[in-house]
Amino acid sequence: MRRILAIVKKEFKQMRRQKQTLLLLFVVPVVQLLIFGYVLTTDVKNIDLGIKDSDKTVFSRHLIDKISNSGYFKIKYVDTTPRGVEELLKKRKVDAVLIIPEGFMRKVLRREGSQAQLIVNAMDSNIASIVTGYIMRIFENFGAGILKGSAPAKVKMIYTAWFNPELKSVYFMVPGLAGLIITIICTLLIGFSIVREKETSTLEQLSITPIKPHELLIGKMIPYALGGFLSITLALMVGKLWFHVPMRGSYLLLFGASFLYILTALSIGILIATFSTSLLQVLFLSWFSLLFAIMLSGLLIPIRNMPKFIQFLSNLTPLKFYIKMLREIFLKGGGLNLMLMDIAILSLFAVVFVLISSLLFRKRLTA
Amino acid sequence: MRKSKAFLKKEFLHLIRDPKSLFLISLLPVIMLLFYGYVVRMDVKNIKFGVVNYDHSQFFEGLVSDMEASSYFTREGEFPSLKDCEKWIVKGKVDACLIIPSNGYKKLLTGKDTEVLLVLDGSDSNLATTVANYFHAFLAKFNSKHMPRGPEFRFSVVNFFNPELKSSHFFVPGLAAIFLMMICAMLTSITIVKEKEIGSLKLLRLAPVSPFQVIVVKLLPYLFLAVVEASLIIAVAELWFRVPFRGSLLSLGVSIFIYMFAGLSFGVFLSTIASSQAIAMILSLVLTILPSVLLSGFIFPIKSMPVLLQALTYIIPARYFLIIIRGIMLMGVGFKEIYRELVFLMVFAIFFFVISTFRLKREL
Amino acid sequence: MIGPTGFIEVRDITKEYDGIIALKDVSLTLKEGKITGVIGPDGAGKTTLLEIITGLRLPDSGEVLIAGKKWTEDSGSLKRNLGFVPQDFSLYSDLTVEENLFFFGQIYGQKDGTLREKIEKLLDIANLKKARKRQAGKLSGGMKQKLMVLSCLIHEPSVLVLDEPTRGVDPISRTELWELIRFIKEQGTTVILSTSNMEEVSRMDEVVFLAEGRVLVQIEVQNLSELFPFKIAEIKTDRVEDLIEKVEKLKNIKATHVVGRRVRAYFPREYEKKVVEELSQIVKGWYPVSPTAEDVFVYLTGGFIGE
Amino acid sequence: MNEYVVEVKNLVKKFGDVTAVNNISFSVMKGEIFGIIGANGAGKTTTIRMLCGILPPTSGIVRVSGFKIPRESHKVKSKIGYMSQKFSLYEDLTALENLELFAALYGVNNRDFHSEIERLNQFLEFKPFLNSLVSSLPLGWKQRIALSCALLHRPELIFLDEPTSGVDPVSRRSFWKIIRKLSGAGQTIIVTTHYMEEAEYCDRLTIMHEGRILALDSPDSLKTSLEKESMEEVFVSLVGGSLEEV
Repeated sequence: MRRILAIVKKEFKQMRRQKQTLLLLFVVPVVQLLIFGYVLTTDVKNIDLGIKDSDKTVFSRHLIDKISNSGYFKIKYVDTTPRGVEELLKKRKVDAVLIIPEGFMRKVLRREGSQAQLIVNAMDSNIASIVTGYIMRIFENFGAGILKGSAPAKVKMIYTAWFNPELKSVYFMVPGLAGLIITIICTLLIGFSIVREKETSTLEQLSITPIKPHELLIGKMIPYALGGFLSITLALMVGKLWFHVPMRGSYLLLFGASFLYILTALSIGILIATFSTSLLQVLFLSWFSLLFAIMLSGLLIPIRNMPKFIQFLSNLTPLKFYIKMLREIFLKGGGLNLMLMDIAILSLFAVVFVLISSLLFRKRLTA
Repeated sequence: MRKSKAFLKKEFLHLIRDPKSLFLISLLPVIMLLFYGYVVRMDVKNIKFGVVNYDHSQFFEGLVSDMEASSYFTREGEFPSLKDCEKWIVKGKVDACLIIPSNGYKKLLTGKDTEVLLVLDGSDSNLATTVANYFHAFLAKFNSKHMPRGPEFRFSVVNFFNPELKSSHFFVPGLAAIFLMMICAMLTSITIVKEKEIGSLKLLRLAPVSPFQVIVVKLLPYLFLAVVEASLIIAVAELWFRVPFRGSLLSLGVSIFIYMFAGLSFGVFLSTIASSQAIAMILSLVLTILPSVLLSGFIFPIKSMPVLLQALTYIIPARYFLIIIRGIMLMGVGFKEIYRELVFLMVFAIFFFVISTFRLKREL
Repeated sequence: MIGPTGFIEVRDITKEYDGIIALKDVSLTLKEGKITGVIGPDGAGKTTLLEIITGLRLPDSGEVLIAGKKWTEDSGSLKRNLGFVPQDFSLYSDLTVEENLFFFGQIYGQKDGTLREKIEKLLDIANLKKARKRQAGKLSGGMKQKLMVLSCLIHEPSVLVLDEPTRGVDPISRTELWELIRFIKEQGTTVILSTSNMEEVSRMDEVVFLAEGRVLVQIEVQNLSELFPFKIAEIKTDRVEDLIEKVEKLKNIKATHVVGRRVRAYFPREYEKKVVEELSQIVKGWYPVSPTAEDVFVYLTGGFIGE
Repeated sequence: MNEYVVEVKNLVKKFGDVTAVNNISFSVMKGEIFGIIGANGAGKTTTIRMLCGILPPTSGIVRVSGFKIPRESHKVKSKIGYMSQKFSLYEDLTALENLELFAALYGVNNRDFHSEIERLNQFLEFKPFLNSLVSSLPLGWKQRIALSCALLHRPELIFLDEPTSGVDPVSRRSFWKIIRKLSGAGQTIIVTTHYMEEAEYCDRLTIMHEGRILALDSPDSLKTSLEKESMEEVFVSLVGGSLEEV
């Protein structure tokens, strides 16, 4: 116990003296969250919409006002034929063009079956479908307004989004990013600290003292686990206070899950360090494992869209389960009963990684 | 010239002597391309939905089975009430729940609209938005098929350049921008810093060769490697993912070359500030690869970012290259439309090339 | 071309790094065709001095003249006539012995034909012929060190500078390295090298003692003992501690030093007679020894005053 | 006086196909300064690591302070001190913080720690530097702090791995003076080095080459028996005979 405490004290002193560690612990979570919170959004805004209004009636102008007021579009009046649109799109003057034909409104009211045309740059399929969706909704509302009783009955949709009625992507991103930040901090910091001790051969010096490998590991993990808790708290505070992400679940559950995940992330860091002899290798391996985690954890990209094999692979990244839990706790206010399975999986990960890393660490220490 | 040849030979020997790395460097991007080409998909399939049908008419049964038939939606179950479905939504077992009101069909028959309610799981906002859009589009089609035609306020959609709305067409060329940056900036900075670390750069400085020569010759093998890489990536994009290629190979070749030059120059620049390979790697991660992924418009639309971050994107080469490569491959643009981007990349490349030659001369 | 004298002049050089003085008012004149050693512990400023001489670093003040030429004026021809083995230099480990030598020859613009001959000769001298096809990374420590020296000799410099060439090298490789260095000197090349190993002084023509960025002394090796004002008596004993106690009580003994089971007693020359008398009262046999380079260095850095 | 602190019999260590230590035997007496001399890769470090109990031997018998290695390695650890050539201290901690750390690891309690600091300070005179960061200390002082860390728990046996490389001669002389005092007080010292000047300071030494022991005796006897002037010549004649550059 005394020996563990001695290592803990030492690590804290070193953390205090190493500016880059402090930077990683305090500044990185906040900055990362602020930048990523804004960047990592697939919300589409400021779409450059070219409008060719050949109708030039009060109605068409009213329709354009509606579009312009929706907040998604920047309207540019263009004078073009459908054929000329391609040129506009190529030059990136506009993202889409809405062509309202001559006599459009008149023909619609007389049931002569005229329609407007929306030409979208569909290079980015995601943006294309979102733009189409926006315009469609505006048209429907507008049509309902002017056609009133004269239109045939149809099935209409209203929707409500639970947990996030405004569908803000920041609500979705912040808990995920918090998970990512913990991964970066816990894995990298402990990996660096162990390899630094290898490089300066203080690790060898320690191995000659009566300290046992598990004592050394526990002593090393405690400070970085606390650092992990600190930075996740910081990240979540930014999420709550700056981005106003709601916190609906229990803090106890949140920290319990975080504890399990931090343990796993630290073990992965230790594992990486036992395989590396230089900072460069640690960096390379952690970057690789991080990339894997980012891509397959569902942080950014929905797992369901991936091929079955890759979906199966995604179960190998603990981050997936942690992020899932964070999102459920934050947004859905999910309780323990909802995530028993996830907790079990995360615990399994924690136990397996702690065991493997400590075994390998012990082996490397005495060979 | 003789000296340059000696250099070149040495650099190639380095590459050959380390077949493992060479293999990794040249094949990894292709493997990753295949991998991420499938992983990075923003279009959603298999939306899982539950149904609460209070209406029970054949008409709405038809609506549900039409939904299932559309390949976008998968029905997970029917529930007697929303309350029964709630748990499924909270657990994430369904993405949405469709609620059809009682007497919905009767209402339609009397000429009135029927509103169905779609309850979405908003915790994944991206998914929810997409689901709402898809459902909307589905309804529009459904209405025009099954309901009597009347006065309609409609528009038709033309999806230019990507009529099937395949997201791989958008992402696969984008990945080229990132991999090329990775090879050019990261590898060159690491290899130059390595010479710093083993001390041989001091000898090179003492030898009667100019820093300009040192840089150019150190870059050539990686330029070569990057060209191979670029061809492989384009080939995979064309043959495997069937990304259309509408522009000219020449303009793409020239653009890739200029982009690689920009990446290499920046890599050399990084090597003049980094003191160890680890630092070179961190710098190239933070200063080239992360911005290339996040701030270039690779996945996340620049237009939706706050103004300050948008301003930042203007100094990121990948931003320009994405415009170029997507423009050439998907839109078939020529030099006329992309010359401004090319000029920027040139300026960027020359700026850092000059600075690093200067720094290398002074510092080493 | 470096002129016929080939000497190196270092004038009033001062160099600071972030407010820490690495060199302070260093002035030296180094003779052509000699082996000059820069001796001092780690941190004395040896590397900085050598890098300034080779033009890799610019001094804050002062200047270096090689054969009357300054680095700032004629770096091209100076570069061609200088060879430098940096302390941190460790070859391209993935290239073979030959490839390394070829590369360094070629960047000095040498033609392949003559280069091949030269490499042949150098490999022969350094006894590395059998290892020519081996990758440098797979050589033993001593062989690597020799190869490093060779790669800086390939363009036949008239001045060769080596920064701690014998650091971490075992005695056999060290002997071989010194044979190589001696051979280089016999070709008329001026050699400047640094070391923290005082034992190597005897192999040099001239030494410069450096401590804390200052030159303590520059002197020809054969005159070294003239600097030392003490005489040394060495006594063999099995009971070191008892003997020291006795010897240190003697009034004229300035210092003692123990090497294994031998006690060395230092006393001023002028008291030789008295000391001889006193010593013969407490010990049976002793004999005079001459001072080592380490003795001189310790004396110059004030190590005897404290004792 | 003829009490053996270290006994090694037929010790072998193989790493895969490579035999790093090839059937060596020696004993070290209490209070002795015992040297292990050899080139890089001669097997010095491997031997030391086995003696410290951090590397299990392939075969052979090792006894340190009466304990069998590797079975009783954990008991040995508190009996030995170790100082390596790199002075493996934490550069970003102060000298005192380093000392405190190692005291805690060796289970030295607080009161003993302070009296021990006083005792060590008497001959190592490190007090003025206790609160400086190790990274800011000159090499000679790092060496003293590293030695103090190895001595805090009053080990019976001290391993010094190339203890004076790069250190200035004045520091080196006072360092060896301290080592002599320790040995005089009954502590046993094992030194590895490839510096021949350090070889001369040993009571007895063994010359290792390619995992084998080529000679084992006092420096003076080695010189007399081989009729050589210096240890360097002794080494060259012993090792050189078996060495052919490839």
